[in-house]
Amino acid sequence: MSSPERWTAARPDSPAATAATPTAEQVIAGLRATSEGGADLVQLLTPEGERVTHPDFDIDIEPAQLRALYRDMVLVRRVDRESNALQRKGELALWVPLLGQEAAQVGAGRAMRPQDMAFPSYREHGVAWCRGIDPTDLLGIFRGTDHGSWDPIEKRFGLYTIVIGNQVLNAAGYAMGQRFDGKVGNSDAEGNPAADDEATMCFFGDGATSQGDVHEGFVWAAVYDAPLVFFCQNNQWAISEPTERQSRLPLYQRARGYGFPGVRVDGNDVLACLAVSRWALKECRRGNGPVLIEAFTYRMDAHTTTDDPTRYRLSDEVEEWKLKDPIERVRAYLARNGLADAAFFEQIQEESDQLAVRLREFCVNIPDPPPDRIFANVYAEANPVLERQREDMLGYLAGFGGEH
Amino acid sequence: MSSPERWTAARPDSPAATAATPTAEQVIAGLRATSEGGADLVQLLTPEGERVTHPDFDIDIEPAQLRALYRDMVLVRRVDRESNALQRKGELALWVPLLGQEAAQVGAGRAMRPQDMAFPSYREHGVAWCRGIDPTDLLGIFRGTDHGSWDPIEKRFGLYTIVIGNQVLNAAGYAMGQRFDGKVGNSDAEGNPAADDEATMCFFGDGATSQGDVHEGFVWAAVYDAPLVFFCQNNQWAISEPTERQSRLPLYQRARGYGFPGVRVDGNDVLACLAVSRWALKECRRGNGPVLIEAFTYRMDAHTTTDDPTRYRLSDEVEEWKLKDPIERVRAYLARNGLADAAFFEQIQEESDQLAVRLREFCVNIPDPPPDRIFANVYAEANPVLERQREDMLGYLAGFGGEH
Amino acid sequence: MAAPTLDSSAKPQQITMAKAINAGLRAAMDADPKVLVMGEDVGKLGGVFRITDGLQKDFGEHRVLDTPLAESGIIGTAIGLAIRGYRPVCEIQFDGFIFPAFDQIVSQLAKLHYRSQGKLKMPIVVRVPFGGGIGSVEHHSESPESYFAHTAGLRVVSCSNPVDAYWMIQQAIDSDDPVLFFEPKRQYYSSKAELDTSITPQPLHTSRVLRSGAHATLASYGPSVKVCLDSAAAAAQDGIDLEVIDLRSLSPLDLDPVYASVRRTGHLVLVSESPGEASLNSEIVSRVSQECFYSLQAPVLRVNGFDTPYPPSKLEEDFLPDLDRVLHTVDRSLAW
Amino acid sequence: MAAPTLDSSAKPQQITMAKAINAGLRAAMDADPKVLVMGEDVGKLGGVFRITDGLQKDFGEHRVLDTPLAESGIIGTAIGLAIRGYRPVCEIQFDGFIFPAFDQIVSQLAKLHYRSQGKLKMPIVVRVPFGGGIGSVEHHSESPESYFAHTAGLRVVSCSNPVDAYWMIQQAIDSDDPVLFFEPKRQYYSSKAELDTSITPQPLHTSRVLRSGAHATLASYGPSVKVCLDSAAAAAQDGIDLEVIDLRSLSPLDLDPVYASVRRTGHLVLVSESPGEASLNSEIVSRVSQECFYSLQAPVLRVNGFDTPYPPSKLEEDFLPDLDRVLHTVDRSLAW
Ligand SMILES: Cc1ncc(C[n+]2csc(CCOP(=O)(O)OP(=O)(O)O)c2C)c(N)n1
Ligand SMILES: Cc1ncc(C[n+]2csc(CCOP(=O)(O)OP(=O)(O)O)c2C)c(N)n1
Ligand SMILES: [Mg+2]
Ligand SMILES: [Mg+2]
Repeated sequence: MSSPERWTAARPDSPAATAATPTAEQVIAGLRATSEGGADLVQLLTPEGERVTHPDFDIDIEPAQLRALYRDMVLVRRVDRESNALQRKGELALWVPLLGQEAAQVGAGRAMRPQDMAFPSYREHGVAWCRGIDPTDLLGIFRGTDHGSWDPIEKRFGLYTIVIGNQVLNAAGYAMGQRFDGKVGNSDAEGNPAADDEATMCFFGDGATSQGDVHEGFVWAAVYDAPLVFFCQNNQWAISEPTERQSRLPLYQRARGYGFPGVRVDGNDVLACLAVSRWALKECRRGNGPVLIEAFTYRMDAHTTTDDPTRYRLSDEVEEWKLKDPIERVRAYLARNGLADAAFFEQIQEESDQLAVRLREFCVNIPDPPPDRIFANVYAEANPVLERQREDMLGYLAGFGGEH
Repeated sequence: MSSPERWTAARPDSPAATAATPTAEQVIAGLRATSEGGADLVQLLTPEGERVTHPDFDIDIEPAQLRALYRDMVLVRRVDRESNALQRKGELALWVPLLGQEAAQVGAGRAMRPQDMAFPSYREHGVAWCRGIDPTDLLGIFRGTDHGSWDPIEKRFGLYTIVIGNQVLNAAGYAMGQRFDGKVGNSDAEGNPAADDEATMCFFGDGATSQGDVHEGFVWAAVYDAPLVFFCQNNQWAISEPTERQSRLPLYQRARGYGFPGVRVDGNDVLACLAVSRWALKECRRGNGPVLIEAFTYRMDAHTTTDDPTRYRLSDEVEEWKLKDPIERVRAYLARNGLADAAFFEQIQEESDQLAVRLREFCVNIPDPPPDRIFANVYAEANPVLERQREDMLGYLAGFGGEH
Repeated sequence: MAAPTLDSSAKPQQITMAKAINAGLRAAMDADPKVLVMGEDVGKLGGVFRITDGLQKDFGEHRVLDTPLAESGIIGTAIGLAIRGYRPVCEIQFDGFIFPAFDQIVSQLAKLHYRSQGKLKMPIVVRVPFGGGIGSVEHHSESPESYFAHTAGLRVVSCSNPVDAYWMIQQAIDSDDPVLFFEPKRQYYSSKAELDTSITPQPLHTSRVLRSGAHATLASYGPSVKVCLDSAAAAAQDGIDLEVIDLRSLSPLDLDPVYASVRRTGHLVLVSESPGEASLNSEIVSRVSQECFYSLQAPVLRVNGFDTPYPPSKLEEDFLPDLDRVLHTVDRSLAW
Repeated sequence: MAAPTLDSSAKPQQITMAKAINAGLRAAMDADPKVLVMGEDVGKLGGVFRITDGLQKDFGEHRVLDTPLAESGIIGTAIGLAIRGYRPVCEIQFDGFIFPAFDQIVSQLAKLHYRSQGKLKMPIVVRVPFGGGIGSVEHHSESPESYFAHTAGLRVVSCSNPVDAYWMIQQAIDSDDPVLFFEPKRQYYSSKAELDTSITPQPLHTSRVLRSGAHATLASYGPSVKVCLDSAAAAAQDGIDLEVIDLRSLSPLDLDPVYASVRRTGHLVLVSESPGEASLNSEIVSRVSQECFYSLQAPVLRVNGFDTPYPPSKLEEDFLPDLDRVLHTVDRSLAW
């Protein structure tokens, strides 16, 4: 693991390679070895499905809870694969796969309380699932019938945000509001937050960390002690660019320049993601926010359905990551320890098949929006300019006798 | 001094106040005590004018060199005070005082080699001086006759940049170009850079660190190993906002999240500023850039001549900083150690009086630019739309018989 | 609309535009605890123009926020606060510093209501001191309003006098849509007006005929309105009778009074400090040229800043539309 | 102008717009080692549209830079590289992602030549795939060109066909001014044209009459040019003879051919996907209304995208100007 502490107290006489830039070993031990999270990686369930302990972040979990997490991941993956297939069939214009990131998203999503708020990027189908968004509600964006359909306030899940980094500032503002509303730091004597204390989680990728808005979000949240968990899914790639195009250091270490904690968690380990996210959210509710979590994971599929990853990465890499599948390790653990039987797995399989059918049917039956939806909700209050354009358009279309 | 290392390896069970937010003591020892730079502050000459040593950043300096630095600071201060007075007399529309920041700017400026490049903000009159910009060349901006008059390429000193943070990215790009041009890392066996190796220095304030562009500049410079010294003058205030509005941690620690060195230097100690800047520039020339320097200093005067600092800070604070005057400590050291005699100080005084006269005379005689200067150099190549507007305007003005 | 709290007596008072906006903000903050003021130096300092003077003292640090120095952050967090139910009023210190926030304004602020199909309201006011004539350095005298008028999803207004300023800022804060609020900074302290807080103000998105006239129409907004009024006064002495319209709302435009006027006068001159190319004035020309195609006796003429960056301030007198240029253009129109 | 390197034989070849821009970039990079290509995914991937395909392989990582993911950073560092003597060609991945760079573009890129009184040249090209009709998600189909046409100090052009694309990109790179280069993304692969690299191209900042006609004039740029040509072809079948002008240069505009045309036809319809409010089309209406005041037999009419955010893609057919709307508007003009 690289040791950037030394770079703070720089030594003018130390040889070049160690004074300021990482040594070759540091680089190898650090970023470039994309399949290894390094010594600081928090892990509770190994890729082989073995439960390991962690001095700081261990949690107790009931078998039923673990099965529920397993179910979440399987269903989320099924939603993802089915939607990907729907794109291939031409039913969706685009799909953004989350394949491989199920544990990161379900771990984070299930750590949240109902009153917590989430601000997603565009790949957070798993978080959406945990927030109670029906998967069918995701389809409109990718079929081109809407830009987002759920109620962000009711679901406490913001709309998908495509402009990289924008949502991080929006999340910081929302979390500031939680604090202004007195929903933070009402802990009891043991330091346990009150039942209605709140926190916010904000999701973004490794590439996003370069954006000015993400930095400003860090600054704001730190300065206003906002109850905000920055949840960075480092899936190793920003489209075709590997993480070292964005940073010299592991991304969780970015936090140290702002004065709040940064933790790297095995993003393919749902238990670890849950544990670290729970801790981080609790810290935030107690008034100790913000916190940065880097979930070290992998984008197993293309960036989107229009991407061609064979142009920029080797299939070896993908194969290596397949061995760390987030679902398989839980299945292995459940099965090996007799915490789930064949019937359970079968039932999940069936549930997932039904979900796929429902998704498919819903998708092909989404009606096209009426043309004047173009003008709906541009403003909250009446706007005569638009009203006139709307009338002109409807009049014009009427001239075609509805045939346009 | 706060100890943010602990925040990287956060402990879920540690009590709230230490796990994630600085303790009260940390805060006191850190940012809030604006007059103390903390344990990490690099200092070679105390406010009392005593030479102290530093294990990492000491330098040997000839008396003549020190006298030259003294002269620089006195003359720069005189330019500043005279220009401030010219504004009071109505000869300048505005002035941006550097009072108190002479050591930071002269130390940094004199560390640069001729071929190095500098990108200033708007308060860098002392750096301008070191780059060979005649102080009269600064006046046009503040008299309203131009937006900048020197040749940035010839002087290797960019134009003043008013939009906070913008120049940091421009500097990063320039420094990338230095590396692309092979002007970096041509060190000999002892690690000494080649005579024509280059580096860039970029100047910005404490407030600027919050801007997205400054972050992106950090990212770019780190990722492209750019030979760039980020020179942040923390003068404790961004207009009316103290540094804790921008950051929880001392600003030099921001670097640790990016993987390059960050050093806090006594910005009122010209020797320390020279030493640390020299080291940083050398690191950059050797290919170990970028480097962040935080010069811990104080804005002794108003933000600009239109500002009223009595609304937001106590005169006690200013009085305290007066004891740390960057010029006085050098004078004391020179005098006490017999390195300069009365004649020397008198001569500098006289030179400074002459400079003030020259500045004044130049200022009041700056001709107003001709009206069609409005159209000059909007584009490098001909533009018929503007050409026509220019002709129309000249024709229109001619209609007044030059009386307009 | 918040009950005005400027003075307990209902008697009209002389008030500067700076004070009027301050009073309007105060009234809005009094009326609704969700109204926040945020920006650089808006707290203790009261803003570099003192528009927020005393607000932090009276409403506390949680309602008047001195923010970190980053405009994208100001707008971006204001959006989050709005989602949380707040009604932030953001101050951008000077016109030229709104651009770091452009992405948040265009991609989020303007689009979130649309994206959410009306589920997310964006009751955010972005106050921008704008325009030139204050002898300042670069980036401090710009007129960026056309960028925002071109942006669907935003509302854009500009006040030209203290009374409007007082009411319009409150109306803007009351609006559930994002409003870019352009304040003619060189008039903050230069003119006083009598404020009668007992009247009912006209709706925000309406223009107003300030002076009626028969020979030609001048239409303008913000700092140029005064130039137009002065021009009309001067023209009157030469027997030329100019109608003056204060557009007030730049998006949506309320051009019916302009059409009505042009149908009578046949001549229209538009005045604005902004560069003319692809600007608000271009839009007004387009619409009037169409709506009044048969009434126009001359093309609609524009008096704009030139299509250059804002020049050094010694040149701004030649850059900015002034009485002479306006009257010269009126003459051209009348002689067409 | 760089010697074309597309093919050693001078024989005209069929070429897509994507390939044409790639070839133009290649020619410029061959001709001048100071030309750099930079942006997100422009290296190994060749850009999401493959416009820079193969360039990194052939010119190396120092000339084709996969940058960190931040647009302000792309433009901001390109400016620094330009000060250092480079000629960066920046790719913005999609139209909607140019806004994070807006501040660097407006406050630095557009102003540095002016600020430095000509001492700093800004030979930077910002390539922007723009426009709709590709069935994509939000922010991927916008037409932000008017923001830049409104900005003094920038040049703005748009190509409408492969041959122009090939020449114009090289001319833009040759320019010592910053050029915003708008590429109609939905045409990257949809149409081929014959490229004869031996001709001398017409100057960059000139418009071109693509089809002459007597009854009315259509003027357009970028993706809408094809719509206009198709409309003219359809109208011809009804005996209506439309002139079609490709503006090519959006700033500065070259309107003389438009004036000449309108003086003959008396009717002008402008077509653009961009929202119309305070847009480039508004500017063109303004100028033509003035220059051709006595020739216009109807007001200049505009066919624009509506003044809304870009809608979900299932609605884009109704949002975008198409043949029917253009001809409908021509009819309105002719019947005025
Ligand atoms: C401001 C902006 N620039 C460019 C893009 C195009 N784009 C979409 S996703 C993406 C890569 C994002 O990478 P990362 O942040 O790692 O998230 P991931 O897609 O890997 O989940 C890019 C460049 C965008 N959406 N927004
Ligand atoms: C983008 C932008 N926002 C706001 C301003 C107005 N402004 C000028 S200086 C300043 C404070 C800068 O503080 P700091 O970075 O600490 O530098 P200092 O002035 O103390 O040298 C502000 C807010 C600006 N110039 N640019
Ligand atoms: Mg990624
Ligand atoms: Mg400062």
